[in-house]
Amino acid sequence: MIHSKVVAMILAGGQGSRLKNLTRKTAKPAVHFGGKYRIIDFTLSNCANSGIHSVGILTQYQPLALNTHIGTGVPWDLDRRSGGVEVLPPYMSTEGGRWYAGTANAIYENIDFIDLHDPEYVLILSGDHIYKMDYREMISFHRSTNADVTVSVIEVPWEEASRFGILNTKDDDVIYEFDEKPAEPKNNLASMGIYVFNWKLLRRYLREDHKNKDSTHDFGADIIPEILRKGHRMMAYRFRGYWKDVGTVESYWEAHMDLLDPNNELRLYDDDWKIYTKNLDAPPHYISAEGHVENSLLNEGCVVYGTVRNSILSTSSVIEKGAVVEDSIILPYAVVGKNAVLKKTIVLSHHKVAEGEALGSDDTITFAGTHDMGIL
Amino acid sequence: MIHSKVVAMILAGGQGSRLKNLTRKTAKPAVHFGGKYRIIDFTLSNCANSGIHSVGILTQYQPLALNTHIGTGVPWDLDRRSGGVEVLPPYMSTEGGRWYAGTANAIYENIDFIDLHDPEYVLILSGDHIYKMDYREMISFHRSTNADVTVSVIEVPWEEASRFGILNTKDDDVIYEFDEKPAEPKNNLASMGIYVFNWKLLRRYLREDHKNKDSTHDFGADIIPEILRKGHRMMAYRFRGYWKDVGTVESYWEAHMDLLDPNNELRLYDDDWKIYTKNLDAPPHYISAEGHVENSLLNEGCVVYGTVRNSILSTSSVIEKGAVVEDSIILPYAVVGKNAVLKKTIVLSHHKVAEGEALGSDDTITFAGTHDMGIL
Amino acid sequence: MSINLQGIINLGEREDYIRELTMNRPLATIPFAGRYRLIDFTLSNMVNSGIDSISLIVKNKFHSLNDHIGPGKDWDLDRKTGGLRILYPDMQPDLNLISVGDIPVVRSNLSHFSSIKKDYILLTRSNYIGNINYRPAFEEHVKKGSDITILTRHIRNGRARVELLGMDIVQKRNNSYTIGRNLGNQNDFDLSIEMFIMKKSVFLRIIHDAIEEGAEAFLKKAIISRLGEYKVSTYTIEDDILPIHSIQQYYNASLAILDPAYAEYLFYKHGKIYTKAKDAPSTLYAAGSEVNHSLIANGCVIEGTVENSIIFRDVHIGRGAVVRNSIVFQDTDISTGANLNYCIVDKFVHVGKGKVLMGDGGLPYVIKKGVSIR
Amino acid sequence: MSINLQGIINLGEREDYIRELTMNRPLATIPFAGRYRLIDFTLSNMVNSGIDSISLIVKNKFHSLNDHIGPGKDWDLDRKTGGLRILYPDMQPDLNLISVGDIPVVRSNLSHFSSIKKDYILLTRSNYIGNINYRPAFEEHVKKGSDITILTRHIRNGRARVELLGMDIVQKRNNSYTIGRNLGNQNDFDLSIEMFIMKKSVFLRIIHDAIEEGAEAFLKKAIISRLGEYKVSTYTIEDDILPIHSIQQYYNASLAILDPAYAEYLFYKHGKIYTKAKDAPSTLYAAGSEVNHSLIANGCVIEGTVENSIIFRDVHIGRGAVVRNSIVFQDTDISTGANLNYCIVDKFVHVGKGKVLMGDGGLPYVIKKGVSIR
Repeated sequence: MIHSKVVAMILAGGQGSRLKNLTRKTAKPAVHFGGKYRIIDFTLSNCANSGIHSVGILTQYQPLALNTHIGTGVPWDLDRRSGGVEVLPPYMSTEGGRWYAGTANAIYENIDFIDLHDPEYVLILSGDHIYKMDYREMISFHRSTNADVTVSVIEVPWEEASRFGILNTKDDDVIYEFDEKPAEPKNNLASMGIYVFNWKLLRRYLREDHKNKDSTHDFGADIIPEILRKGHRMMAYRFRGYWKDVGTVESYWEAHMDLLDPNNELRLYDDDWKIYTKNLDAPPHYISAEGHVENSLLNEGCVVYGTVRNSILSTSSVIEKGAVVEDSIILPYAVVGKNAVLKKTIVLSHHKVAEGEALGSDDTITFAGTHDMGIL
Repeated sequence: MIHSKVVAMILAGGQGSRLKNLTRKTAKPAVHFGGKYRIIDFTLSNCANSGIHSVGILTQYQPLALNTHIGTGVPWDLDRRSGGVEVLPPYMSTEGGRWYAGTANAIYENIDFIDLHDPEYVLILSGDHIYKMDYREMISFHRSTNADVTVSVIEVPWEEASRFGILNTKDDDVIYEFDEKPAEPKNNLASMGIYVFNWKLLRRYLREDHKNKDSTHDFGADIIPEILRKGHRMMAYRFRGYWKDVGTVESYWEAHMDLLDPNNELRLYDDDWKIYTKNLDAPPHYISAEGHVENSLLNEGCVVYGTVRNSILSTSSVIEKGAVVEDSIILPYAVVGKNAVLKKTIVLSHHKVAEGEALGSDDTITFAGTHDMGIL
Repeated sequence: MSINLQGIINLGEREDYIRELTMNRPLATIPFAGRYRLIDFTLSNMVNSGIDSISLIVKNKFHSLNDHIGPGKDWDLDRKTGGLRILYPDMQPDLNLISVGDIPVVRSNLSHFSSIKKDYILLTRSNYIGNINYRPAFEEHVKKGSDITILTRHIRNGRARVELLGMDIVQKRNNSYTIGRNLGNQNDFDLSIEMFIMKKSVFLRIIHDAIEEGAEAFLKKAIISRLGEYKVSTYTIEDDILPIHSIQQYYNASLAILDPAYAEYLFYKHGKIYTKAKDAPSTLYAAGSEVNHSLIANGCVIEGTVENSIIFRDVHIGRGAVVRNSIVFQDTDISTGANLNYCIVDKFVHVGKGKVLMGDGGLPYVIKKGVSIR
Repeated sequence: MSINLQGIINLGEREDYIRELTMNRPLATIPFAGRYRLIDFTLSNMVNSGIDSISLIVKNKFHSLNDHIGPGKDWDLDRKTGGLRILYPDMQPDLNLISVGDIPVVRSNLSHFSSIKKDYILLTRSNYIGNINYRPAFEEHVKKGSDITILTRHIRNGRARVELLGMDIVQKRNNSYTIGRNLGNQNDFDLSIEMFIMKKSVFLRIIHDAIEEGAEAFLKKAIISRLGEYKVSTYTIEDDILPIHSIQQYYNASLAILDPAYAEYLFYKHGKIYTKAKDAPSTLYAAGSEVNHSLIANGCVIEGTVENSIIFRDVHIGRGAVVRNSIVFQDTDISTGANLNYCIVDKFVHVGKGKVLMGDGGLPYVIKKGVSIR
């Protein structure tokens, strides 16, 4: 009920080199995902659906595709007179130019931007996760528990806990310790890299961290431990639902296969929490008389003359006559030539798989195409 | 009549240190001008009024005020689905990060952006000049003279020509030589830093220039001479009208005084070529019973209890009782306290001149305030 | 973050009070305070209170409204979901008739009202001037669990105030509220400012009942006559609010803005007032001009004398011209030596050289849009 | 850079041809081709031809149009100057009447037409489907210095084509053009596609003359009856254009899109066709689904069989259901085992389990919006 101003800052600066060919010419958040989206659409749509209208995107790596995708923010209703979505690259000041040195440094360099909105809370988000989350609930939780900082966590299987940043909590979900990839985890609550901070507090710690020459200027490694050390109240907010970091080619491919499960927890057909993206103005897709499609997702502008099984076809991709596509991801405007056979292959956007080419196998994920320009 | 795609690229990267206190925390194009504008509004409005809907702004220095000012581009009707206005900062690629090294380098780094629009012509503009110009006429001239490059020129008094970049022309306005600040000028046609290039040609020269280790990557110093050397057809387009580079405090102040001449050539009251700017949503200005204003410009939100002569009051500035303001420029949200006396003074935005303070003299331009944050 | 409250601005009410200024425009777009239209205040108050979804019930004279509002960008209401939605009357293809009152417009748009995503609605009109924060009233409404909250202003010593005659007053009898007309018999009373906060479900039931029963032509009447059926509260707005029900009230409210304290309240208190951007340049005060106690918009050229007046955008006051106690709308030209006192000059008027026009404080002289006095 | 041509789309024409689909919507917003409305083609063609200022003359049923177009962002027409302007009829406050024809709407908006900044206008309707570049016709119009250019399609062997009966044909007699009705007597003729390019001055004179003389109720008639007074040319459009004047033409034009070559022309030739973004997710083809020779929009879940059909957004085709030779509008549910042939199913329809609905290619069976067949 009470009006509180929240600014969301999306960390979208990483190169994401573990996504290999997908990110060679494109920032990770702008990588195509799920047939019609880009990875950042999930975070941006979460902001829009949560009623958060002031969003900064921190980026410094190959931003053209990201900029072109976001435009003025219309798809997310974030083309606002004040606030709205703004891409925040590094800049020069009288002291010279500085690239962002870490996640906390990227926020530090944009303190003026945040101050402009005079928010009570700042929500720190990551631009490369696939999930649906109502941030309002997390902020309500933060407020009702009188927290200084709230970290969103997800329960992971105990045997996998040592791969994550683990938050050790007391019974009432008060965090007392942050454990980065612990060899012997004391808890199975993994940080999702989503934080709510009281802005005044964060502002102070960012300034101190900036002066600290030993710091790597990272939220997980520096800011959170320091705030804990000083004894501030930090709460763990338990998230339940689908959440996936698509930072590797394997997890990227798995997340796509998850979408083929009609009962998948991401529930993309839910009209109450739509995922918005740039409209590419393509007509409905067409399946010819000889085309055959099963257990697959198709999108606008696709044309199918061949056979598609257990695959995702992105906007305006074409499967020519006699081609067989299985367990694969075809990115926008790609073409699979006549009689080509694909298995567990990611075809990069605008790439053309030659007539009769056979690619991929059950064992490993194959790329068709060397790099994705990301721009349509 | 013929549809031709033009992309305008506005060079707005300079720090503009000769504007002293005005640009300490603000990029030069975002400096307040003329009571309600910022310097770049003139160039942006020229684009909008010329029907050019794809505009890139190249900037790398303190861009927050500029970004906040431009927003999604609504004031200039440049909030477009495709095209519109986009701020283009430097970015990192797989080869690492690079700041813009010169005007030509800034365009080189954004070749992908320009290619996205697939233009026939690229219009290179400067973000720090005060003038009104219909670029359509220059492009028509470029086309009808079959030029490869057209440079907009203005006739300057012969005695001042050695302060400018001079273009030496044959009788038919074909340029055969570029002379930067010639000691003994052969001509009085000064370059306005406005160029029309056939994009394919410019693209080639930018790529060559990028490889050239001896180049400073500057349009005037490198690209233009090189294109001339190779014998391409370069035309001089003669501009007639008000044009002022406001790159120094003196010229900035003079340009303001020019506005007080009701017959000044800039003709801001001309409804057919409006200069657009961000709307600050202030009410009309108020002059109290004891206030007195003469030969001055006032703007929305101003409140005048004192005396104003021969001055420009910017949006929401306040002149308190007994204060006397003469030959001065008061920037937005500044306050001149009771009984203060100003002469030939620039009061920076949000600055408060203390009660009874006396500032300035006829001889020199005085600043009130150390730096302008530029943000409102 | 946005508020769970849908704004509904009803422009379908009777508006025959200010005929002089409403020939070609609805009440909602009467120019006010140098650069605004009346509706800007209601729209901006809603937006500043966090309301991001607003329905506008209109009945006629759409053009002026469309011109002013356009896609709604100036109020940040050009949204994909929510934003501003204009509800027109339906013209039956065969009948081509619409009937008296605003209920037919409501009926034509029933599906819109049913599809409102918010749980509460705020129903207002466009002719009350103030800088109002609706949040406290809304929070109180929710806290009390009321069906309907009537927003009021408390009036003291109102018996003597002629301008309040005929306006709506709220009274409580036998534990239930009524809204009737002020006949000047009471001294202390609660004035209804024709603003209601309701549960959406209650609003929907009232409009369905009203349409089915067919007894009322106007939405306000439909609500008033059903107050007894619901849990009703009142909420007293403390902010200053000026009703515009007559040309006299319009004139007085306009001149009230010349009080800097009132202007500070009206233009800034809970947020700014937004209006259509016109991109007018600075106003030029020529040497020899003399302006006192006046509000002047941008884009003017002032060469003469202006006193105790409101001057809209792009007005020219010629050398030696004198404008006193007057309101001059945009794009008007007052020529050299003309003399105006107690006038309201509509848009695009030309007052010729040396012309003298004198109204009276009690009955300002209105010069209609586009008139040329040579 | 923009073109010196104002688009005017007249939705005020008679539209009683397709009653089944126009109960609650104008002809302009009939769904077409899986995700579009008819008007999307005219709007997109104009935008792709460089026209950035468009007026829409509407007479009734505003709601559907407002819903679809909103602030015009999807066509990049949400502009400060120019952009899309909807021209409503004026409802006189006292009379509350509007009369027959579109001329009264034109009259209510005379000031808008006078204020058009372009020197030429393109007048069209919304019910011709094609991907049209208006530039060559416009350039020819300017080059020839014509007052009026009638855009036409040349028809060969037209005598046998029943669907062209009653449509407008252009003939030249004694050096002047006439437009009349096709009675099927001619074999080779020029069909008027109800698109005219005119000098703005000529357009203004025609509408002023028509209003002053009061002889015509419709704008098109006003132009046709004055052709003799002006310098008239014709221009033959070479692009394929399908008129939608009857439910039969609608059905045939829809199925024509299943030809990939035609679809390539219609959706891409001179630019894309824009429509309201609906943010529908991918369409899911379940194991066991069988879809052939069909156009399917996003957001569907297909578990059954679809052949030779057009399926709009957010449709569910249940397991074992069969849809053949049909057009299914958005948000419709075809339950398990249902069987449809030669049907046009409007929005929000529910076809229950095992239901069989059979129309005919010559007379498709139309199931109205919101109907539930249990």
